[in-house]
Amino acid sequence: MNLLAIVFVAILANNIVFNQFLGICPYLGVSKRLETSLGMGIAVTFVMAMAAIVTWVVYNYVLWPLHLEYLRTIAFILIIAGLVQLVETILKKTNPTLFRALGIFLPLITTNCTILGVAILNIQAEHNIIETVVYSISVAVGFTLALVIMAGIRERLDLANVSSYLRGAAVSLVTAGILSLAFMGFSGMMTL
Amino acid sequence: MTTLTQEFSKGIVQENPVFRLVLGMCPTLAVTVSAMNALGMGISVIVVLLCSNIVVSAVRNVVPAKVRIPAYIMIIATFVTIVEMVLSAFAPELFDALGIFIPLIVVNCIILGRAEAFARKNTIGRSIIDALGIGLGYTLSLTLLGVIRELFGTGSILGYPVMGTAFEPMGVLAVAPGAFITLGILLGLFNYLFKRLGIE
Amino acid sequence: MHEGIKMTLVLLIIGALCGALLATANDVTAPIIAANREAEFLAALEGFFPDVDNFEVEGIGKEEFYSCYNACGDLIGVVGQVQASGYGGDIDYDLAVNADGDIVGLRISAHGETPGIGDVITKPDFQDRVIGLNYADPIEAGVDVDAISGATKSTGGMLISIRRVMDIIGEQLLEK
Amino acid sequence: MNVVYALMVLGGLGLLFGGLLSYAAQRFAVEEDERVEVVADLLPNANCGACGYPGCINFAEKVVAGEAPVDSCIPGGKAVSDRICEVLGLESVASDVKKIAQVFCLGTKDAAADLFEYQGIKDCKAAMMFGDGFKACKYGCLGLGTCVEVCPFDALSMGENGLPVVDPERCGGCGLCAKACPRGVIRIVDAAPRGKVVLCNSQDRGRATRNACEVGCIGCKACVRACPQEAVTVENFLAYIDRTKCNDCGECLDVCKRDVIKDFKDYIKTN
Repeated sequence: MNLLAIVFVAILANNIVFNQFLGICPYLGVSKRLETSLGMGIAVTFVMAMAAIVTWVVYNYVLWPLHLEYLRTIAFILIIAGLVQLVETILKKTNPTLFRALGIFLPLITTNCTILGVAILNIQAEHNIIETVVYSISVAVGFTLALVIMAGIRERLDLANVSSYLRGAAVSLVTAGILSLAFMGFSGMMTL
Repeated sequence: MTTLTQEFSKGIVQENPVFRLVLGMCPTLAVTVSAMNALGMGISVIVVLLCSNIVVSAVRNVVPAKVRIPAYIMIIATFVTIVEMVLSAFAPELFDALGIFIPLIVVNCIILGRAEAFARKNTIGRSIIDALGIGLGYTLSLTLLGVIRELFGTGSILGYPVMGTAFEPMGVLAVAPGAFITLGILLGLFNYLFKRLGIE
Repeated sequence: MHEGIKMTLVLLIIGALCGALLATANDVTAPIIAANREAEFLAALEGFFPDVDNFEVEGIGKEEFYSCYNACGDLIGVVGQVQASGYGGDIDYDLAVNADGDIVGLRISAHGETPGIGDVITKPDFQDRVIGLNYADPIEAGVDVDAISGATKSTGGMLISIRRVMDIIGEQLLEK
Repeated sequence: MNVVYALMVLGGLGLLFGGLLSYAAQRFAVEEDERVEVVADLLPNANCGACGYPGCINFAEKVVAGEAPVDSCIPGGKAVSDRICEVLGLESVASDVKKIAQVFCLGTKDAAADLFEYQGIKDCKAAMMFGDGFKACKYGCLGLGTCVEVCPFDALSMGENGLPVVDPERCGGCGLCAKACPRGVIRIVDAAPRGKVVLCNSQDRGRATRNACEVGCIGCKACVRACPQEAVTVENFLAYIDRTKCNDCGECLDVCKRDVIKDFKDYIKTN
């Protein structure tokens, strides 16, 4: 499977947010402002890449040989939660401003379905280590792309006269629907 | 202290996880292609939420704050895997329908959200009631969305064609964009209803 | 330091407890799940060949081919658990070919085709076009089996994959 | 047998991450005065900036470090600063002056005439870019709700007549709305419910105000002459009542032909 196809499919054709419905909670929550979206995107990319490598190694060298595949979910989520807590502690010391800007959304990365989703998809697609890393980073870039596009639109949405009932999450969901319609255009171009 | 009935009813109306707290969006959007899936997902979330709330509030004083999240998520993951095993052993067709979404119940923001926001601070009794209330609220909202998307998307309810042959099903509802737009409009509708009924 | 030890200890205990609980749960449910899977596939086989008695499995790559024998041991057909690449990703399907090479059955088990357009492959009017073809005839989109307009990627992908699978099954039939 | 394996694998992972996290907790420990956490919880956490510090956490750190006066959290008022004093062991110094926002304009949609119909972005600052706003009166409220958006306490809501309404319970007098209003229609005043007030911001001459709005102050000085306490002064054709001197006698209210002088206490919630 050539890597370019993986990158294209992960970012555009099968975008994790618009086509696979993963990571919607932080997507709706964080994409209010551009800076926090980028900060969250970078943090998710970092954690997703690290988590993908560690989960791939643990699955193929520990769980698979011992026939403990059913421990896959719990082992992965423990690794992800541990990594996020680690990133949180380190970030709090090294870069307090980004830490405060991300605020609640850093621990929320643990419950971010994309990271566990990607870890599981990597195993299901039987990627080797290079494909796993490339796929995870491209998915994270796709997630950040979706986040940044949404943040750009939402900042203008706040000034448009949206009816008071549709303000906030409702209008962002409808916008996400239209964006997802646009992203569907890519799906026919190339498949894995 | 809020009374027990309030604790239960708040999960369905005031703090409805889907329409008020806007949590647990990923499975809400993806599974509600059909009412049957939505119901199956709702019930498995209730079971997992109930067990996890009980255990989390049982160990709440033992777990040090720094490792709170990894510990709780491991408890939740255990229950989810058990539900996964039980479902694939005893209800295979529901298991096939729910596909990747059963493992994702682990990261369903609602369960960790309730563990973090509620079970960690309350007694086991209250946590049970909260779990039932929020779980029921979640299932009702999911089923409502499932019925709407299935009715207009494929012209049937629970699999039985209802809308007659002349009805041209709106395919978009069965696909990703439809889910986003339907839920967005439903959220708006509920905001209007809540405002009109004066529920803060 | 005390805080650190307590943290590690708690995670260790919870991890160990959860591991043990899951392992026992798995020991209980694993056989039942395996039995379910077995029964499910046997039912599918019987759907294609009612008088199947036992079968041999032969795996090629990710795909598996089951040669079915009736009670008196002669080969009645081969069922392939195979994949095609459609518009929305991989399509998993089973293809049943009887002893003299005619396609007897086609069952789509999992697909990501767009509902309402690509999922025509699960509908009879596509599947009937393929039933009855022999592995000797050239199965090409448009030549003898016209792909359904509007869903050319899905149906076309299926036809190409059926052609490939027929070649493999063809060789297997000749060997037996 | 595989129960033991599972036990070891998960236990091992738990041990690995437990150790890693506890090491990280030490290695990257941020020495934080836990009193900051306590004080931060007391604050309204609206990050309104009225105390002059960017956000409540920042203010909490400065207060605990002793660099910021305890009572500078205006929305919190006396209640919050007393509790902070208890936590930090200082004696309470806060004066009980509660501040509140007041809208100095009665120019509703029908009272104040429009120059042209504005269909741009629903934001007063944006509207000001088009010839200083679509209303004939260049000092009155545009009613596009920038103040409502910016209020961290949801104390402001837009009335049907196009003028913002202040909710006295929620408003902490932080002044964000006053800063946000491009025309200075909203000002922060003493919340004590006494005295009369001139609800207008227009410094146009009499004839210009009369054309622009039915309820604008034209600076005729009738109230100045009528007031026994000399509490009223007129500057740039706009009357101003000093509520500390005003004894609520109501002379100015009766004599004002433009009906622009109101009772302070009943005008907060109702307009």
